[in-house]
Amino acid sequence: MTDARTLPRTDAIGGRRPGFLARHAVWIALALALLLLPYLFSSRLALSTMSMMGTMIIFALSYNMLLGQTGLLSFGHAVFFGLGGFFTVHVLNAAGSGDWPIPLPLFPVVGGLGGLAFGILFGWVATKRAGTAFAMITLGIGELVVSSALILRRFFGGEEGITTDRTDVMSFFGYGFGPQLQVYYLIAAWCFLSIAAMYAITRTPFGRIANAVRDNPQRTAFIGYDTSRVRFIAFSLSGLFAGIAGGLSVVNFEIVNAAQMGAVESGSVILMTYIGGVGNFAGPIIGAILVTWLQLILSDATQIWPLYVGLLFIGMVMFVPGGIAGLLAMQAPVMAARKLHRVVPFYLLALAPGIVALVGLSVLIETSHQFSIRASYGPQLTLYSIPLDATSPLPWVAGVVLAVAGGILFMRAERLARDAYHAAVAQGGQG
Amino acid sequence: MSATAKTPILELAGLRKSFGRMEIIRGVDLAVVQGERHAIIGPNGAGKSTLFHLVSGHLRPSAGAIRLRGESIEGLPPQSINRRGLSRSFQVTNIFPRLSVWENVRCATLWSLGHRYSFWRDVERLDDVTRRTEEILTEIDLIDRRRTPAGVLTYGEQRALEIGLTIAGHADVLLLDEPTAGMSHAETERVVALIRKVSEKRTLLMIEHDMQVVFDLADRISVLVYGEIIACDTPARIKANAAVQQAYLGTEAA
Amino acid sequence: QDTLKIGYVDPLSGGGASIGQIGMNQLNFIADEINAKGGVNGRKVEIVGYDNQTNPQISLVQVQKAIDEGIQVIVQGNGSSVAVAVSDFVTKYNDRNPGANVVHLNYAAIDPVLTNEKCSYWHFTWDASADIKMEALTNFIKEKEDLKKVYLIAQDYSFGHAVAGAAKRMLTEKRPDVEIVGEEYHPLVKITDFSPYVAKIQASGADTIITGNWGQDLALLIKAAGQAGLDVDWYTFYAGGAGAPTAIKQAGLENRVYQINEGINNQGYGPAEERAGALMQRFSDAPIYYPRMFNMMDMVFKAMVEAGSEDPGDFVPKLEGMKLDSFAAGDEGFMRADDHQFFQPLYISTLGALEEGQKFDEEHTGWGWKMAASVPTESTLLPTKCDMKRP
Amino acid sequence: MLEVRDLHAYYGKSHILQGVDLDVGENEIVSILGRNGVGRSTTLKAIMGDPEPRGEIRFRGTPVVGRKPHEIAHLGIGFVPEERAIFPTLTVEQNLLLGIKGGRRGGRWSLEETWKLFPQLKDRASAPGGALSGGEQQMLTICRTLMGDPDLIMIDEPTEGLAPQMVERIGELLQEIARRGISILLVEQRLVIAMRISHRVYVMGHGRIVFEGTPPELVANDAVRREWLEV
Amino acid sequence: MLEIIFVSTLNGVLYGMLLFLMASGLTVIFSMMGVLNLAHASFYMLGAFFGFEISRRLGFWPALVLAPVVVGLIGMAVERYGLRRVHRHGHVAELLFTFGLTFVIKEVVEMIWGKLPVDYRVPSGLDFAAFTLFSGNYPAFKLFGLLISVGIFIGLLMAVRHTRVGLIVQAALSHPGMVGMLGHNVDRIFMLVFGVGVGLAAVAGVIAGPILVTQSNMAGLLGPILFVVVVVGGLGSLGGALAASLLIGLVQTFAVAFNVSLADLFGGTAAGAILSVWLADIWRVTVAQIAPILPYLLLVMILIFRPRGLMGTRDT
Ligand SMILES: Nc1ncnc2c1ncn2[C@@H]1O[C@H](COP(=O)(O)OP(=O)(O)OP(=O)(O)O)[C@@H](O)[C@H]1O
Ligand SMILES: Nc1ncnc2c1ncn2[C@@H]1O[C@H](COP(=O)(O)OP(=O)(O)OP(=O)(O)O)[C@@H](O)[C@H]1O
Ligand SMILES: CC(C)C[C@H](N)C(=O)O
Ligand SMILES: [Mg+2]
Ligand SMILES: [Mg+2]
Repeated sequence: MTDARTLPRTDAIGGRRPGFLARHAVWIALALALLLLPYLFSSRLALSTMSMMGTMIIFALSYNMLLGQTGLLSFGHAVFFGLGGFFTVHVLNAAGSGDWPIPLPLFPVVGGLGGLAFGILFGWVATKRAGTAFAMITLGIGELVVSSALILRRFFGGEEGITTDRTDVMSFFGYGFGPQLQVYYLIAAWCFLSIAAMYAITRTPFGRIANAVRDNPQRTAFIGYDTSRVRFIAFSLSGLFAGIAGGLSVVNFEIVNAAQMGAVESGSVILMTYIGGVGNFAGPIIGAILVTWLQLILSDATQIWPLYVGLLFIGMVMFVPGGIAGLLAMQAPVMAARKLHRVVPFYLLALAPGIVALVGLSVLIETSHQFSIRASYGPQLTLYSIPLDATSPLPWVAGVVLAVAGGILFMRAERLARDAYHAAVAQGGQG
Repeated sequence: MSATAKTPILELAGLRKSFGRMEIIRGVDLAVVQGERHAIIGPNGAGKSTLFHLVSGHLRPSAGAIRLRGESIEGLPPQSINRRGLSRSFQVTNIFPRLSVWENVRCATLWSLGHRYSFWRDVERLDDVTRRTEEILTEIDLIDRRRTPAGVLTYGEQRALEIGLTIAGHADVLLLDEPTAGMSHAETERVVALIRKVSEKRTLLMIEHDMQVVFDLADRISVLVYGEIIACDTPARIKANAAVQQAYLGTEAA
Repeated sequence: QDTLKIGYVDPLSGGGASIGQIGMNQLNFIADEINAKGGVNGRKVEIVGYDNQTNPQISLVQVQKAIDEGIQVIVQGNGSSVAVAVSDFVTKYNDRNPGANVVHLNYAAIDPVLTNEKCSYWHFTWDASADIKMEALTNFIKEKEDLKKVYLIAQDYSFGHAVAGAAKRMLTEKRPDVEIVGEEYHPLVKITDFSPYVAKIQASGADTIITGNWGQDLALLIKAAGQAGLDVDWYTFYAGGAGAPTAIKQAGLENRVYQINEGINNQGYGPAEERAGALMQRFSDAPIYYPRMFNMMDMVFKAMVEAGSEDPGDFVPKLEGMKLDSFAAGDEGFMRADDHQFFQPLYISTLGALEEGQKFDEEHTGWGWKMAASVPTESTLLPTKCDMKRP
Repeated sequence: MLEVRDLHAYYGKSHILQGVDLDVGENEIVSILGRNGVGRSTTLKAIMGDPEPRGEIRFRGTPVVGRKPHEIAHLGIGFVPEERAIFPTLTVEQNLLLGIKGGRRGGRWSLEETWKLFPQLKDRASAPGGALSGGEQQMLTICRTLMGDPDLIMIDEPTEGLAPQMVERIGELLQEIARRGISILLVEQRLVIAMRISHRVYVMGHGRIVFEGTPPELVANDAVRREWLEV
Repeated sequence: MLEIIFVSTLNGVLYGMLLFLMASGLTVIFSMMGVLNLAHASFYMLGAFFGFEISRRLGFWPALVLAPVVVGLIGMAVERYGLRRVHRHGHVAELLFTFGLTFVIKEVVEMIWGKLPVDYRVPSGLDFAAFTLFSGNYPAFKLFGLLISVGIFIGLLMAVRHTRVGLIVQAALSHPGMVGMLGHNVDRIFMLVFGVGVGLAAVAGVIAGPILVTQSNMAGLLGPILFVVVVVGGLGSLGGALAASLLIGLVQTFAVAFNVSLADLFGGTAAGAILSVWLADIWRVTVAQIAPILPYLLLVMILIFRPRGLMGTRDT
């Protein structure tokens, strides 16, 4: 009976599974972080931002159950997020007016059940097929649901959606959930639970078989599994968690409308997941945090924020296809070899000109923006707290110089960093 | 051999398969006896792999019956057939390239150990699975490579893993499609030993072009030509069969 | 001294951006005007744009952000769906955070619920509600003898239903002889080809179309009608911008498209022309699309000065009942305290080739709006169902 | 005709070829032998430009390193990969037609001749390539490359998965190819065939050439055979 | 009734052919390169704006030729310096790339031409009613568009049937490396295909621009429906794309023509009384109102019951 305990266990990726303590350390750290964050960032803006991030983390992770774990590219995942929201909002309204004894923290369950129910319904249709056909069915279902939502105005509330008042329901140990801080903790608790649950699922027989289906569905059938059943379960479960996220979003915003089920929302969850990295459980978490933050600040920083979003998309897929988590995971062997000090200086060396190039690019973009769309506001603009004049050659020249020089230096440095990385890994491998 | 060993475990009767107007399998009758090692040989394009596809549920037969332990299985999906204890390997390596070797084998053991689609149990804590996986990996000699993603194994190792996946699920009927193709002599010998080991107490049906392997391993040999079995006999008699020589063996074995 | 920040929460990207941007331009122009005069109570005014992508939920995020950045005055207009959500949010926010006092200034969302069932102490609107506009429009139509068959086409959302509903109600009351030959709801900003709708209108034998459509939904509709040679009169709320004038000109619908609003550029009122001229010099491709925005900001600044404070808690009471000589022609309007609806003279105009002395053309078409009728403030008064909760 | 000097190649960071030297003369059949995984296939692929080779490769004096695969093919080198790379959605005939470079016809090989060589393929001419049996795919992939009329053809494990009598046919085919003035660089597992038809053989071990000579010389060299070929 | 049928058929065909014009390029790219070009509608928009700009300076006819060429060149550059690099990271990556491109193109268009619609008109030579049917005019320009669509359909069909490019690209989908080793310059062919594909989108833009509005958000409206056309038609099948375009054009046009709702069908009956309560939301919804969702319904149905699409040869 020694074998099961003593044998080094393996992960899907083949890395060593962390020990018992280390594994729990991560969860304790996560819980502590969630608890303490409001003390670190206590402004109202920070609280609402973090509340949104929590919601989006669940949403992105639920998406990765499909894309990353089971290899299913869905274009309609927001449908479950939105439907979860609608179910929550209706029950919330009914509970509020009918004095049902349900406290607010339980309402995301309603969203989850709604997401699950429709996950089962649509999953039954969509998961009969895989690959491009699956992607297209989800696209069709997404558009179908959104357009129908605008017609079924009693349930979906038309363009304006359905609003609610979260403070109307029974209070929870004296908490009324008026203040954002209380809402934050509610979301944080659900976020923690959902992350834990979704992580646990990756480590179950089902989770592993989902990976197998992603890698080679045909072969999976020959080891006894019904691939469309596996896809179906994955789809339903991811509907469940997306629904929970949707329910939390309702608790947070007290409104839900058809647009939340739409293509933009579905696109944004793909973006989060991909930027974070689909190959890694933590990827979507990173992606959700980053993209939510960008969505919030970008539109304030510049009016042409969609251009930056577009460039971000393009840049990520071209240069960091593994996502941020992929980039971080690449450092694991270096860390294991204790060679981090060999590579970090090179990373910094590459980072500096990289930032310069980005600054140059943004100067060019903003100057052309001022010059064209904002021409009627005069040629003056302030960038990085430096006043510039779009009609003078200075910002143009500076932009080009920074972008080109930064770009070239970056590429040089990047090559050096790459070599340093390989050297470190190779040495680590020998040592 | 016990009395029960004589009963056919896998029976094909009047099996036919056409693609469009082209009939590839033209009425195959075959009875594989429990516990035997049965080889199928035949020219390229004779329909050997197609026959495996039919039996394993990858393709549906156009006509005819397939019986596994007396129950008819034709037209069932692959997973159902697999769950009844018939497992196969592929001529073109067919593994899970991004999963580790360990994970490849573990996935293949799950169903037979009754874990199915469970999403509430920690797979690491399933001791029966861990034990079985380790057993298989030791058997196919890949235990030291268990953390490697299967996609970067060498060709020979991948072929071994292919066999590992096939035997992991406790199936008692194994179908192996050209298990030694593309291997050097040394490796072929190792694989033959492996097959000999894993097919003990099991029934083996195998396609193979390497005559040395076939004559080495098989209890009986069927010769498939143009979708029909032209001979089915012991190795020695097959070797001597003029029709077989003409249709298949050519000079090499002669 | 720090600036007085005003949050502008409207679409600055996406499908609604074309009209959202016009509002942004106008608001900035007004801010520059007041800053040139030394600001409000000595504070400079700064407009901060928040892009809501015409989405109610994103709007709330943006309003929240604005509030967190210390903004107490939110300007919003595009889309009743957004306005209802914002007004609701602001009201709730003020309830939950005593002393917060955020006010929602609405310059364009005219679903009547905003000043009736869903009215709020913290919401003010300067655009005449759909009911008011339709009341005036039907009074005008009432006199048209040759009008026999009316077709109603509307965007399928609350505002569109409000417009079509009011039209139906008021027409049957005022002109029982008129037949409503069609009532069509189409999805909001999703239709690219209106030809099937036009064919249907054609088949119905209608001689008049009444529509509240705005943005591309109006431009595309008129364009398709022009291509099919649809021969009808148009009564609209929003033919003043976003490509509609261009489409009208292309379709050759001279003087057949009526628009009701609170003022046009060619009204010959000196102060307005002066301000409009200055504005259009700066923003050459956009006309004054929202004359009411001038009314709104003039009144708000006035209220702030009167209250001696820029905190809505102080100046909101001053706004209630405030009178103003309205921007377009200098006639008096007032803010009704009961429902926070601004009442002002309305004008019905048509688009056609510019005549002698008319300065302003629309979208470089060479055509401009000409007065067809004016409706004095008194005759725009409608009762309200508002039961306002006051803090 | 083909000179390879100090050829290195990498897959990611693993150094697979560590200085390979070999030559193929006009009208010559040359084989590379060796155990599984020593880098024989990689040698052929590196000559074709993927993985990117380092070192020196000349074909009829023209440097090859740094060129793209399609340019190398146009120099007159044909390649038959071990994994066959049949285009599964195209028909057998379309697969063959794609072998012709840039629409230029009239080389040494034509469709008719292919059909004659392998009547079995003709029967399947309009079947999708993906549906062929393992052996049929092997025939198709060789013929496809021949359609491009190469002067040197590099063939990787042509007899893998072939029935015995088919193996014989392939052996004859290779000799027939050579008769038409085409040089052959062969990687083959079945020593018997390789030894019978080759003019010269190389033995490879761990990314290097460890033996060069004629077949009889290899037969005579027990040490090499035991250490590098395990026979 | 007869009038409605006639007119709807005509409108449906006209709209369908316009759809086909836009979808043809997408079909070419999708089927040949396996790239789901989400930015296709953006290139269509570029076509419209270039068409507008060039016809303002040189006239409509030069624009009809030049705009697609310019857009095609832009497309080739995008392929060469962007998509090609992304290709090896798989389809999701490609998709996100083209998704990002839609933002970039839109913003750049807004920088140059602004957010308001531009005054792009039907060329005066074609600005007349070709014929009048039941008091409705049929503009010559729309018929001209129809003609171009038919021309492109035939042209593409010939090109696919009689060139090797189609074969090479298809082959490269499964084994790109091998195609190269057989002596074909896959990179260049992919670049060409992408250029031609988006060039076709631009043709559609030049023609649709004056009929619809030429505005920076015109791309967003059309994107999804084009995918529906391509998938419903069957991947890679031009004939299928044509059939699907016509089908969707007709379905949508006819749906708009009917004002029937459940209330009209069952109203007044006993069952109706119950239904009107249970189905309150959809009780009064007319067929016309659901017209926009019909294509998606069709898409889902087709994929479930006939995954190959109308005329496709392989499963999606
Ligand atoms: N899906 C299909 N469509 C059309 N023909 C097919 C299909 N599958 C197989 N075939 C044809 O059926 C014949 C038998 O193929 P099969 O793969 O069974 O041969 P095999 O005996 O395994 O040969 P090998 O030893 O070469 O692998 C071949 O001629 C092949 O082309
Ligand atoms: N794409 C690849 N990525 C990483 N490593 C590879 C790749 N292809 C081959 N290798 C490794 O390179 C080494 C040499 O492979 P190669 O295919 O050249 O061997 P070979 O001599 O042809 O053997 P075989 O008989 O198995 O075909 C092997 O160890 C193999 O694992
Ligand atoms: C901007 C306006 C056209 C909005 C419209 N009046 C509405 O209430 O929705
Ligand atoms: Mg076979
Ligand atoms: Mg090899």
